[in-house]
Amino acid sequence: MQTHAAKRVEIIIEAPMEERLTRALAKAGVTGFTVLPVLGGSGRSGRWSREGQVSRAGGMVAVVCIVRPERVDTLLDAAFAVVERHVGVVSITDCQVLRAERF
Amino acid sequence: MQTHAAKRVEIIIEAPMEERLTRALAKAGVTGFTVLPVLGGSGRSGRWSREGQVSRAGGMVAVVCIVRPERVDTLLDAAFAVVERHVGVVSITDCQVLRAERF
Amino acid sequence: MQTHAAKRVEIIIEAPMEERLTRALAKAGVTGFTVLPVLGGSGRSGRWSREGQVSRAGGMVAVVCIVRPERVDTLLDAAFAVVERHVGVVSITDCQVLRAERF
Amino acid sequence: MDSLLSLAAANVLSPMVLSFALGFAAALARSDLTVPEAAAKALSLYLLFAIGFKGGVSVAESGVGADLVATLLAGVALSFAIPLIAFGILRTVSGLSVVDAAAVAAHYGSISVVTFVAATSALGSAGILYEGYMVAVAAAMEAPAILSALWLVSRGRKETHPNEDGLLREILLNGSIVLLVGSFAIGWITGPAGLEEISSFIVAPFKGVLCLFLLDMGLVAGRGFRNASNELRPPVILFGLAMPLIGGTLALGCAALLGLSAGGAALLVTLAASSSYIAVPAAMRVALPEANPSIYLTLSLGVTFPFNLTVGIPIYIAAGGLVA
Amino acid sequence: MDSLLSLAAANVLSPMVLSFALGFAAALARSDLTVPEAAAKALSLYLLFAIGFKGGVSVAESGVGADLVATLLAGVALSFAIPLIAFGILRTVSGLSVVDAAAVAAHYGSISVVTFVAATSALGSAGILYEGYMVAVAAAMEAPAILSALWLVSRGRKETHPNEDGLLREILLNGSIVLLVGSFAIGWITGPAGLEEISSFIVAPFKGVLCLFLLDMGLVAGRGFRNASNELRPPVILFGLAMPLIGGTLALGCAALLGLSAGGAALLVTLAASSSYIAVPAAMRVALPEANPSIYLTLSLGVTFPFNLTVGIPIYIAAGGLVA
Amino acid sequence: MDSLLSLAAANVLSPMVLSFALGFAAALARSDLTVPEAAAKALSLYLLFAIGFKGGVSVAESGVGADLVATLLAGVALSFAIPLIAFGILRTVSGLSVVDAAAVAAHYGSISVVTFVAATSALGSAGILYEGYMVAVAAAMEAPAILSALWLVSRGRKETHPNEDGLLREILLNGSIVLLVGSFAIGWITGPAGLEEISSFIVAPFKGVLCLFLLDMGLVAGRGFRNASNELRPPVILFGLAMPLIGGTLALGCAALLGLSAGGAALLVTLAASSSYIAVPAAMRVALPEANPSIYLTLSLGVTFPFNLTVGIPIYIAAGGLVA
Ligand SMILES: Nc1ncnc2c1ncn2[C@@H]1O[C@H](COP(=O)(O)O)[C@@H](O)[C@H]1O
Ligand SMILES: Nc1ncnc2c1ncn2[C@@H]1O[C@H](COP(=O)(O)O)[C@@H](O)[C@H]1O
Ligand SMILES: Nc1ncnc2c1ncn2[C@@H]1O[C@H](COP(=O)(O)O)[C@@H](O)[C@H]1O
Ligand code: NA
Ligand code: NA
Ligand code: NA
Repeated sequence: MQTHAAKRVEIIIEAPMEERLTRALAKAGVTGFTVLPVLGGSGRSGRWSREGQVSRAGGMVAVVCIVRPERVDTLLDAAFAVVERHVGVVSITDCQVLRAERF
Repeated sequence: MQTHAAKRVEIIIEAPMEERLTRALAKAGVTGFTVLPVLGGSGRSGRWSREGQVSRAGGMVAVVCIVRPERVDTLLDAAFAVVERHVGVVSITDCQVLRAERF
Repeated sequence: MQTHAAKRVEIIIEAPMEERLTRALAKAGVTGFTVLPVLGGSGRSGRWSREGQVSRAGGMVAVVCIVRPERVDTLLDAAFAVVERHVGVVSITDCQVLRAERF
Repeated sequence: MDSLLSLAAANVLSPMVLSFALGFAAALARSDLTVPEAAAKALSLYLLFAIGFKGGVSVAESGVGADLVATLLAGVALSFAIPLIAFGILRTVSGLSVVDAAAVAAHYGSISVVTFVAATSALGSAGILYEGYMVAVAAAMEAPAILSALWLVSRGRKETHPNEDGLLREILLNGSIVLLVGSFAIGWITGPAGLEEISSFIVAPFKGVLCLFLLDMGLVAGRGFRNASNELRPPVILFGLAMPLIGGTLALGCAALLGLSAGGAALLVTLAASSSYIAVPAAMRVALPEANPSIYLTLSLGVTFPFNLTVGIPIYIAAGGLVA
Repeated sequence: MDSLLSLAAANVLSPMVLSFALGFAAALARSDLTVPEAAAKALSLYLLFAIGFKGGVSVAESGVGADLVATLLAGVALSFAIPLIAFGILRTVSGLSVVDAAAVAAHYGSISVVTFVAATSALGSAGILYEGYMVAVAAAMEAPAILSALWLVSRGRKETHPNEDGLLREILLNGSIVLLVGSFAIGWITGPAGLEEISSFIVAPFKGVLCLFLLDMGLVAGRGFRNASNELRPPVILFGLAMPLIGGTLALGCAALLGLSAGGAALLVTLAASSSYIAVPAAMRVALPEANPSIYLTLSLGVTFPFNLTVGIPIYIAAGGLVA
Repeated sequence: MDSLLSLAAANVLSPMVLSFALGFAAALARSDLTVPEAAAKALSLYLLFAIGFKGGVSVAESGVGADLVATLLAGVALSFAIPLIAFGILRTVSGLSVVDAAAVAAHYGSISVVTFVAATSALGSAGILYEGYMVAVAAAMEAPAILSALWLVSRGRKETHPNEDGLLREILLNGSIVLLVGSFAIGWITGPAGLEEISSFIVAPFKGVLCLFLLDMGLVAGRGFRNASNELRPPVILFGLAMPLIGGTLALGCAALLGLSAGGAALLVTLAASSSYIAVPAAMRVALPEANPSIYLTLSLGVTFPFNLTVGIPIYIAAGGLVA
């Protein structure tokens, strides 16, 4: 089956920032993404878990964007502006996609 | 540690289609996969979020399959037949696995 | 934007083992990871789904760790010791990260 | 007319409808107020269980005769017929494609359990009795409309088979039908003694639970309306306001022929006037994925549901009083 | 005999058992009816809290003496002993491996709180009193069986230590034990005054909540049974039906020696006869991952639980009446 | 003094506070007991809806005058002022950075609805009446403190604007404020007739639901405390115990000036003494991400909340009695 090179960007970010991140992505022309829930994790600011939270205050989400390779820098710039002062992790992987016209 | 090349296929698809997709995968001999929940997303058909949904009607799930490289085409054919008319995204990444005998 | 090579390790494991896995990771010096919920899946031990479960007994989670390439073997050794006797899948992908100093 | 107005006022100023309005307004104002999905689903299971159970108990008390069967058949016929009318209207006035028009039509032939529940609750407040088996009629009216819609689409092409991949079984065994029919059966079997055992769970707090559920419905409807209102052109919105009255009038005729009580007639009219937003959308995603969900969902949930909840129900109750 | 039959009929036709049956049937028919996981967990927290609290209040009312301690010890002894018997039987008749047999045995030595709750509810309907401290006995019987099973396995090899990685602590502090014991303590401390404050939450709606919870249990049990019934060979299924009666008989002897009331005896028998499907499976996944979960889960939840709920409880209540 | 002690004893030995203690202890013992997030959120929606609705009904009954407006303004002023005091104290004694001190200060100017609810429940048990509009005061006091804190930080630098990216709108329209104010309005509109319709949902089971919710709060507070207690140096912990009394004293003065009833005064003191752990932490993550959440969350939830729940509320009720 015919596939096309693309980039998969995964951004793990605090839930209260999700809205701002997706707004920034949209402004940068990235209109395709998927948001996954996160149960817990650990990083420089220590271990946390959904169970230790009252409501939304401290949860995180994972935002996955698949983009054409030439668009990845625009995306990273937009994401970085939001993530910069906040906890969170950004990773980029090479991938292949079906139906390239969608990206 | 000894690792082996494999492919990680990620299919983001509407929840009402999950059953059909996994049935098609099983028919194609793909019996290993994991289903992750999705909170929301955005694509050509606009922005959506679990919160804006009554019940299962519009949610999505992410199905992750790790397969030997030589099996990836069978998998994509099976998946594509289900995804074709539906919204959803398929991406394929190279990966390494432990315990190759499991795949 | 400046990126750095890293490895993304994804470990799908039974929920009752999560605590043991993250303890083992911490012992091996891996202090950054994110835990995602899993809805269901299929493998050699058959098909399962959250819906067919009473409480935590049989659920799974996905633990994602992003590490510098040179740390991946330590990580895999630690993870493997926990996963060995248990059902579960480990996959490793090459990726790029922003802010290398965090890993 | 006076009684219609006072009925309408009592309805609109009830905690239930105001809770819906609160949710709708909060969503329009883009508040982050949300009811967790699991909680909303649990509330709906509660409502289905309670309404089914109480219906079954009242059938156990009053016995059952030919009228039940006749009303069931009338309901099924309405559910088959309404999509054909709706489709005709939509193709004439709205400019929607065949597939979109059929998908919308399916929603109006099917029913909304929550609208039904709100109507029973308004009847209860007004002290009007109704046949317990109307719950079973509600269950019977969920699915037929889907078949009509699929038939409307398949006339034009070969590929879609109503029974594609077990869709029919899925529709008939969808969770809300099974729970409604099942709890109806349990209520019927255990009767008033069973009701007494669990009435402080399913009767006393019922209206309060309904408030919280309608708060969530308001949030969802408001969000849908905010996101997709620009996809709904005026003729489509008008359809969403007029179709309930058309379907309801048809049902009123049936109710008169069947000789239903005032409350029973009001409920049959409500069922015909209400439109689905759970079972049918899910079926459409599988069977007619080309249909645009923001059209049918927003119309059903953001236009027709609020219309029925506020203005419709008092009208249907008044109408029921006319034919009984 | 007559009273056993009428007891059985009242039990089987109660809304609780019928709700379970509805769930079981819906799952077998592959309906998509589901109770969200979070809702099911919340219902179980409610049931544990309510049953523990009420137990504590009744101990506050009646005082506490040597009988509590003696019954606790008897419960612990039963929980330790039953897995040994179960293991012997399974190894003789079933052909299961040592590890699978030990894992199954652990489930039957431990208990099912929901079966216990259903039995108290049946006793309530029949107007039979029981010792409030039986809740504490239930909590005490959850864990010992796990140790027996681990010992059975470790006889044959070196590597598994019961206390591997804090497993023992995990078992003793598992959520349901802590909540049951904790709410028992709260009920004991606050007594009837405390109960009065919250009785319209934990007493009045109790049976109704139990219905919804059993609906979910039926769904889960039915799904497990559908998926894994082919892994259960006839001797294993037979074991799942006979073992409750064997464990129950043992407990009946203890109850007679302890001089429990009719209700208390029925509950001790129920505890011995019931099998775990929450705490023990989780412990098995950690300690005996080689054991096949579809065997022990399906047997416990798909065979023994329905058996106890429908046929077992009336028998255990009748038996309790014999020794008191 | 005697009555303070008996008030304190009645409070500490209530099922509500004991449930919190159970959760706290279970978390410290590292039990895996948890309340699912969706269930906890649903419980909090219930509590907000019920408390708002009842407040609105009591305003409908008693009418409304200048005192409501005056008390609202006093509440807003307290919420603006308390962070300034708290910030001053923290910078003097604690060694926290400007950003951390401001973030902590914001929490103490804002309020905890659950502490408020627990206080109304204790007033109810003691038979002390209070002004229904205190619920509206609670809602009005949530947000101003956040602005004070942002101002404290922005004095020192240029970049943070209170209205960055719609933060202000987000704060004012946050879910709990909207639900509290909205259900207050619904209660006001529907009045006693509306309350009667849903009182077996929002009145009767209220305290029981509060128990389960406080169980979860105990779990969360205990987990936070266990994980982060080493980040809290003694002066910071002391601040968490003293600040409620300082804020409360300020409020007591206001209550005397306003001429509130004993119950109303107790509630205004409770509001001033309580600290936020939902709305403010979320706002801080967005506006002051450099502030360390384990400091402000643990202090508010692990120190001040338990202090208020056990020792504080009886003191505030006694104090309210002094000025009325
Ligand atoms: N190396 C990593 N791999 C995966 N997730 C990470 C990693 N580091 C941090 N995270 C996630 O990002 C969150 C915040 O990280 P930090 O800013 O380092 O405290 C953590 O709680 C994890 O969920
Ligand atoms: N480029 C993308 N990257 C990640 N997820 C996407 C992308 N495009 C679409 N999706 C997901 O697929 C869903 C449907 O997309 P679409 O069919 O384009 O409306 C969206 O709601 C997203 O969850
Ligand atoms: N090839 C695979 N790709 C993705 N997930 C898998 C795969 N194999 C197994 N899994 C996951 O691991 C779980 C246990 O697998 P197993 O040990 O093979 O029964 C399954 O239920 C899936 O969630
Ligand atoms: Na209809
Ligand atoms: Na047992
Ligand atoms: Na305060």
